[in-house]
Order: sequence, then structure tokens, then C-alpha cells
Amino acid sequence: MDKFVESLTRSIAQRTSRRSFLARLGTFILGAAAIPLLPVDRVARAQGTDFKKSAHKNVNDDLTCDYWKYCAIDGFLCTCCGGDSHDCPPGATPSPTSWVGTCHNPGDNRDYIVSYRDCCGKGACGKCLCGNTEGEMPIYRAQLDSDLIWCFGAPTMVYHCSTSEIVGVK
Amino acid sequence: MDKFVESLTRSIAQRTSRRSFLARLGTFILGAAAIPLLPVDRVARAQGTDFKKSAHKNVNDDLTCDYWKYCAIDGFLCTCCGGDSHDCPPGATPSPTSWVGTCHNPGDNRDYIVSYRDCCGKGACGKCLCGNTEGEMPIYRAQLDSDLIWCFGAPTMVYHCSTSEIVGVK
Amino acid sequence: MAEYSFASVVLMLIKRIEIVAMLAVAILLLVGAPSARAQLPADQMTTLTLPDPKPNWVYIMDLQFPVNMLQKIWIIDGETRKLLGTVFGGYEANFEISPDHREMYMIDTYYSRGWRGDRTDVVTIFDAHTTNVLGEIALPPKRLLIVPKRNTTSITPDGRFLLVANMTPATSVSIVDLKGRKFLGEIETPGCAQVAATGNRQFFSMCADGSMLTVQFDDSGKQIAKSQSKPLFDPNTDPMFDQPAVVGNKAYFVSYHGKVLPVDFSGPEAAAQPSWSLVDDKDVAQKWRPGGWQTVTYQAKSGILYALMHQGGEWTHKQFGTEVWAFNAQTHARVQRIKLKTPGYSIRVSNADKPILFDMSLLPSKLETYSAPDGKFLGEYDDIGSPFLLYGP
Amino acid sequence: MAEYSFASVVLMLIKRIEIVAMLAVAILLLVGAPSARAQLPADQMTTLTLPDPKPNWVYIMDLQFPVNMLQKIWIIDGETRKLLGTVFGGYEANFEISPDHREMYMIDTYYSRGWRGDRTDVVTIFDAHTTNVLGEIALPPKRLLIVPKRNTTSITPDGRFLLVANMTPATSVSIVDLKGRKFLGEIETPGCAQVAATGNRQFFSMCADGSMLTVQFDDSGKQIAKSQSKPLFDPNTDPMFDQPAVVGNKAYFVSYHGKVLPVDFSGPEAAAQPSWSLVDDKDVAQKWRPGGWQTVTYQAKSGILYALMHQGGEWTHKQFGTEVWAFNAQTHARVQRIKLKTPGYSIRVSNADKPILFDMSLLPSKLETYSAPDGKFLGEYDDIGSPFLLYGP
Repeated sequence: MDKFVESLTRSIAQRTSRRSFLARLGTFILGAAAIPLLPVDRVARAQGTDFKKSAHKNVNDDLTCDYWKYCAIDGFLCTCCGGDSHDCPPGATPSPTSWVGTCHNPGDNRDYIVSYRDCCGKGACGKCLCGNTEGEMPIYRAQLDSDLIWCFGAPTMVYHCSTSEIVGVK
Repeated sequence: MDKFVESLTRSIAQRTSRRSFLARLGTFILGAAAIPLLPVDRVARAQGTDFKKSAHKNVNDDLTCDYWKYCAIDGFLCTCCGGDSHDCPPGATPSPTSWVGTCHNPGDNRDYIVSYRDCCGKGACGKCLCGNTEGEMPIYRAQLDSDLIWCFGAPTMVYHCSTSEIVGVK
Repeated sequence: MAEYSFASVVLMLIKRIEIVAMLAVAILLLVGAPSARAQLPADQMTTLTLPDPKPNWVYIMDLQFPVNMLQKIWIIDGETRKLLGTVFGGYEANFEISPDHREMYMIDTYYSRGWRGDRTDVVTIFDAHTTNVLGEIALPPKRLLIVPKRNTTSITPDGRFLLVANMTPATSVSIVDLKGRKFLGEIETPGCAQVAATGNRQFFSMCADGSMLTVQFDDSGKQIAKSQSKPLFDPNTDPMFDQPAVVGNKAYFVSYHGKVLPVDFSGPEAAAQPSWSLVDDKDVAQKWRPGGWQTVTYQAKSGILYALMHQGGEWTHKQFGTEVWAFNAQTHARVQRIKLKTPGYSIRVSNADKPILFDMSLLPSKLETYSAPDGKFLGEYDDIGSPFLLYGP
Repeated sequence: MAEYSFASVVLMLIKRIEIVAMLAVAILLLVGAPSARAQLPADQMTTLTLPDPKPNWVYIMDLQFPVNMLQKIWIIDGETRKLLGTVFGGYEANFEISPDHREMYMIDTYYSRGWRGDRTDVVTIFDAHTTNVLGEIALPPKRLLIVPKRNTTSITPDGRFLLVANMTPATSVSIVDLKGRKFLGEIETPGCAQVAATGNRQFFSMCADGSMLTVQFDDSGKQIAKSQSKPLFDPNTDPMFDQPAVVGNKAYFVSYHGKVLPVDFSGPEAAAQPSWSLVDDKDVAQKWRPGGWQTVTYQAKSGILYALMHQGGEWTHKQFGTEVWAFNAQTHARVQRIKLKTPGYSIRVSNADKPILFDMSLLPSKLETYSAPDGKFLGEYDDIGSPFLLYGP
């Protein structure tokens, strides 16, 4: 985790102006108390909607879009590409930048804060495409736009696949 | 036609050693009498085979693999890509090199000598893929191998689509 | 088989003979001699060129999924549904056509080794008739890399400037002088993304809080005025899609829930006009809402706005549309409901006298044409890769 | 919705605050504070690496059709049928694995603007465990550009030299020193194409008249001997497929009509061994013949030869195979007929103790595994793009 914070902070410090940083900031955190995280509310918003009612049958299968930790993932699952739900496939680099969401784990009935980090630096994997649009926003809310290539700070902006990394419990 | 002979001759003179030229030579011509053309015999060989019996229903539709002039074409039909049966689509360059075959025109019951010329210099068209393998040979008989990128002498070796140009009557 | 073997022997025999001259003679013989009895003349192989673009042509951006790094434009005549030609690009490419229809532009990113290596962002200039490459204009390697959307690039009505949205993730707009063939500079657009020209020296970007940033610049590409409006909508309750229908200095935004927000960009600051709704209470009860990729299109001649509609719940904003609804943009009356044969992902209406409504579906890969606004099905063109965007001349 | 709007307000308020330090603190709080009650620990994000290749792994060349300019290798464990990783390449790419399994090589062509621009032919060296790029070796831009076939490149058994077939259309072979990481030179192979190493300093090419060219070279990549055999088969009556099964200094060629030609390449000149047939009179009557792309594969441990067979007439040599026939290469007895679930385009048998027969189909895109030689269906792996070639470690 140290590594994650370190690289994130360094990356932001090095690569972005204060202004741009702001846009990304919403991704991670909204106040000094570390609560609420912006995307956390997406779960609340989505509750009681039709979206929540459908699917989610394979919540324990990390090779499917329904895996609990993938509740707002968009792209090729690294799990299907030689990686893991929170590990890049060989030869791909975890992006130092990402966006954060909250997913409910039915196994322990807790809400986990997860970081959606793209693996970058090789051509598109092409396997297990998920397009979960729950809470997905247009590009003017970049931090919630999943169509964006989230490889800022990676060696190249070439997108390979998507992971979901547990950051902590909400 | 002058242009064709000119570009062909110039291309061969400029770009190929005598040795390499030989490989291509078989493509075009086999003796001083200009007869027989090597691929001409492929029709003879193919006659009486099962291949000849099948299909060939759309012999007058140049948007299909069955068009009479396409009897040994392999690749994307330029006809479907904004070109014509003997014209490159906009932005693609006719390859100065090609291979030659003979196709029977049921319309006038004549055998025509055709030159299979690739259009080169832009990405693969991707439409109307034909894989007519009648008389198709391995790479050691390069002049009859349709898997080869036949863009020698074109600005780039990037294959776009395939044409069939009437050179004369057999 | 006998002749064939003989041929091979001949081939072997002539291996060491100087042969270029002979070949030329032989081919002349070949072409000349039998021509007396030929029914069909020898073909004269050429490269075709395109005529001037017609209003019912459509340009389709194909991602070539899953590769995505060698994108393609299919140029199709909407009336004949015939493919006229193609243009190629790179990674997350954008496409523009000059207002005088003489040039086309691909704005994209290449890596020196395809999927890795050094990044080059570049505008490639194509002749609109030959589709030959006329030149390149290098860009700072900062392009907004996103699954292609309209308004990631934009061209001024006079054709002089190309505007390219950047994100590093700091946001800015690169100003390119198309006539001078050079990159002029960048204008920062903090907190706002994308770019759409609404005048010869003016563009807007959409901002995170629902406001609009209006920027004016001079001939040297320098910003001369910048004004951010108050929030014109609330992205938290009902976000506007980020690909509005932009016509002249006006843009029609459509929201996830079906609200229409016309915005006037003629002045130095964006001015919202009264909003109205695509859906009435009954539609809402039936869960009708807009969705897809290019969800809204406007025909200036008729003043009719078209929206791609589907039935779905919250967060179904990318669901394929089963119908296109046409509205009089003045009276807000729905003038037509067009049931699509194939659910669409993007729509576009041409600005022709007999306009065509293009419906593009991703799965299956297909373009459908309907007469507009009456919605009569005219025909289709299949197998256009993984198409995302529709452009018109 | 209320909290969400509040969040936006917070976002606006903190717009002008210096924030990097705060962010770091905040995330530490976030991670540290709730961890006491966490059931699942925080993930430690890494990049995985591959173990040493196992005999039942398979490497699949995907053309990424129709793009073809950004090819892909799928590395799949044949026993678990799980994707282990990918390697990317360029236009008409070839792939090789070092005999010590430490490195992988892509040999291909890139253009500076993807589909146009300056051509670069290059060997890209990959670490076999990390799949990271270790370096590049530039080649003369002469590579034989053809829909990928085995034997367009080859590696010597000692792993020292990579051999690359050229065609301009003049044919030659580029010699690359993999240890010295440099291109050494070219050896001309007039009238002959492709390349297959049959020794540490020896390769052969197939020639237009059915003869074989054997070339020996020294450590500096210079040719020291070259010998063209007499024709070993007649390409005019029954051409041999150009992707033989090469094992050590021996190659098994299979013809369009089903003849097997074993050739001994241990000496300075190729020596044909007695040929035999895959098909008996009854098979011929039923029109059985080999076909596909990679049509023949040989397992050294068992001495069993496998051929992909279909029923078809003349010139059906690329037709998908419905069965794989297994033969004892010594006795020529057919030991098994394996009916394929999905007709295949390429086959490969692994050299494991419990060998797997891989059957790859193009349409649908699929890999099937069978136990060899008994042919029990083991399982499948789907969606591998447009796969043409199978490689093994």
C-alpha cells in the first residue's frame, strides 16, 4: 500500500498541475476526513434502481463481469488475460492513476473501497469485455468516465486490461 | 497498356536482381513466344476437378468471389472497397508487380489472360474476402502463392485489396 | 500436366538469360497479337477518386475492435448504400472534414512500434477526392485518449482552425492552423473537457459542475477571452450526454433522463434557453430515455431534433436504442416515432433536402438508412467493423 | 442525492487549496483507519510473471484480422486451458522461442504511422518470464511478408542464431546473432524460399523445382557451403506443403495429395528418404487428403506423425480438416483416426510425456485439446482472434 500511495502521490506531483489534479482528486477523495469518497455515493444512487435488480449471479467468479469487486468495471478483465483481479498480466504495468469505487461483498456483507487500475503498456487484451455503466458519467466528469484511457503516468498510454484492487473497507 | 508494360518493365529493371526477377518471371511469361503463360495451365489442370463443379453461380456479379474474372483471386475484392474490378479504391496504389492467370468468360466463351494486381498503401479493406485456391501453390512457387503480400514496387508493402485486370485474350 | 512440366523446364532453361527486354517484347506480343479477336478490351488499371461529397454521404469511424490502434473511416453514400472509400488512422482517432469539402483530417496517436515505443500525436491531412496524404501537422503528445467521441476535436466554420482536446489529465485545447499547416499553441480549460467550435474564433468545453466554458481566441491561436457560465444543469441529478448536437453557435444537449437543454453560444458566455423534455409522464412510466453513443442529432433545415431512445432504468445510458424520436425543436412536439429494425448505438441525420436518418448498430455491425423525418426504412449496409461515430460532410 | 451534491460543493470549495500532501494523508487515513474491521486485506497490486514454460504450453499467433498489422501471441497452458499471457507484434509477424526458454522473439515489420510511413523491420526480444521487452535488433527491411507461416523464421538448436527469410522478391536469409544482439548479414537463396534450421550452423530452403537448398554458415554468419539437391518431388504434379514438420535435422513433408516425404538434412545436401502415403486406395476413393494451414506435426518421443485431413477434390488444400490421422512414422501404419469436434486449420502435438494434440479452428475462433495419440477430447479455449499458427516451447 505504501508503494501505491507513494507512486500515486509522486505521479500526481510530477505530472499534473494543481488544476488537473483537481479533476482527478474527485476520483479519490473529497475532504480531509477521507469520507465521503465521491464514487461511494454511486452505490447509494444505484440502489433501488433496475440496474441493481438484474444479473449479479456470478458474484464469486472473478472471470465474469458479475464478480462482486467488479461492480463498476469497464474494459477487459485482467483476470482473463493472464493477470488477476488485482494483478497485471505479465508485461503490463499497473497505471499509477485510477479511479475509486465502492463494491459490496456479499460474502462478508461489507462495502469495500476499490481502486480501478488499468494495466497499460501492451495492446488490448481483448478477453472478457465488461461494460458496467453503473454510475458512469460523461467526460466532463472525467473521474467517473470509464471510456477514458486511464494510463496517465504509465510508461505508455496503451490500454491492456482492467483490475479492481481492494483499498480498504468503507 | 503502355503504362502497364512500362511500369512493369521499369519496376523489374529497377528493383530486382536478375535472380529475383526469375521468380517473378514465371508469373508473367515462360518463353520468347509469349506462350504458354505459366498460370494458363492452371485452368487446364483444374478442369475436370470437383473445384470447377462447385459454385460459380454469380459469374456476372463483380461484388462476389464467383465473378468470372476472379477465378483465382485471393483477398479483399477492390470492387467492394470503393474500387473496381480493375481499379484501385481512392488512395491505394496499383502494385507494379502481380501474377497472371487465365479466366474463362462465359459471356463470350473466351479465355482471358488476367493480371491479379494488389492495391497497396493503405490498411486492409476488410470487405468481400475471397480465398479461391484453384491452382494456388506454396511459397517456394512464389509466383503462384496468393498468401504473399504482392506489393513489391508499391510505395509501401501494406495490402489494401485485390483486383483482376484483363491483359488480353488467350 | 505435360505442358506444365515443359513450362517448368523452359523456366529452368532461361534462368541465365538476360530477359528484361524480352519480357517487354513478349508482353507487347501477348497484348497486341490476340487483340484482333478479343471481345473485351484490355483493362486500364487506375486509382479511382471521389467526387465532391454529397449531403447524404456518411463517414463512419470504425475502432477495428479489439485492436483500436489502427482505426478506419468508411465513406458510404447513404443513397446507394455503396462503400466509396476508406481512410485510415491510429489510436483513439478523431476525424474532421473541412467545411469546403476539400480536405479530411485524422487526428490521432501513433507509437513507433505499433503498440509500444515513442508516442507521436499528429494531424494527418488527406485530399478529400484522392484520399492521398497531403501532409502532417505535429501536435503535443497530449491528446485526450478516449473511445472516440465527437467534440474531442472540432473545426471552425471557416475551416481555418482545428481544435484538439487534450488531457494529461490536465485539460487544454490545442489550436492548429490548418491553412498555415502548423500547431499554434494551447489554451488551458481547467475543470472542463472536450471542445466544440461555435464560431470562427470561438469554442466551448463542458465543465464538471454543469457549467460551460466559452473561449475566444485570435488568429495566432492566443486566448483573448474566456468565460465560464454558471452551472446550466446539475450533473449529479441528471447529467447531460457529452456529445450534444452542435449546429452553428447553438448546441442541443440531452440528459440521461431525457431533458433537452438548448444553449446559445453566440455570445462571450453560454446562455441556456428554456429546457424541455423528450419524455412525457406516460413515456417516463414506460421507462423511455435516451441512450447509446451518439444519441442526438439535429437537422437545421427542418428544425427537427432526433434522439435515440430505449426503455431502461437508471444507468442504462449506453443501452442500444430501439426507436428514434423526432421533435420539432421549436414547438417541442414529437413529430415521429421511428421503430428501428436493428437497435442502434449512434444516429445522425443528414442535412440534405431529402434527408436520411442513419442508424448505426454495433452488434451486429450495421448501418441502416431511414427517410427523415417520416422514418421509412430505406436499406442497410453491413460489416463496418466496430463502428462508433457518424460524421457528415 | 443530497450527499452527492454536497460532495460536489466540497469539490468546488477545495479547488484552490494546495492538496498533494493532504491527499497522501487522507489516503493513509483511509487505508489505515478502517483496516481494523476489514475482513479482506488490501490488495497489493503487482505484475505477474510466467513460470518456466511447460511442454504442454502452446503459443498461438493471432493475426487480429482484418487489421493484421498488430498481431498477438496467446500463451495458453494446454492442460488447464487458461490464458497465461500475451505478446504483441506488428505486420505479418513471426515468433520464436529460445531453446533455453529464457527469451521470446517477435520478428516483424512496423510502419512509422501504423499503416503507412517508414518501414522498420526488427527483432524484438522479450523476457520469457516477464514478457518485458529486453531489446531490439534492426533488420534490413526485406522480410518475406506473407500471411504468417512457420519457417519464415527459424532459430538454431543452440539458440545462437535467428534466421529470417527475405523476399524483395529476390530471396535471401538474414542471419542474426541473438547472443551478440546484432544482424550479421544475408545469405542469398536464389530460386528458393523460407528457412528452417536443421543444425547449429545449417538451414534449408525449399526451391521452385522441388529441390532443397542446404546452406552452412560460420559464426560470423557467412555462408561456407551451399548445395542444392536434385528435385525431391514434382511441384507440378503434387506440391509439398511449405510448412513441414521439422525435428532436429529431419523434416517430414506432406503433399497436397497425401504423400509423405521424409528428408534427411544431416549432411551438406538434402537426402530424400523413401516416401509413403497417408491415404490408401479406399481413402483416395473417399477423397481424403491433407489440408489447412499447419497441416502436419510430429512427436519425436513417440515417433508419431499427425496430419490434418479432410474430404475434398483438387485445390482444396486450405480446406479445414475434419479429422487428424496419426501414423507411426517408422512403420507408416495409421495408429489413430481422431474426429475433431470443430474442423481445424492448424494442428500441433506437444512433446510432453502425456502429449496434447492441439486443434485450432479459425471459424469459430477456438483451440481444442485432445490426448495424443488416442484422441480423447479434453477441452477447449475460445475467442483467440484470427489464429493461424501454433508454436510450442
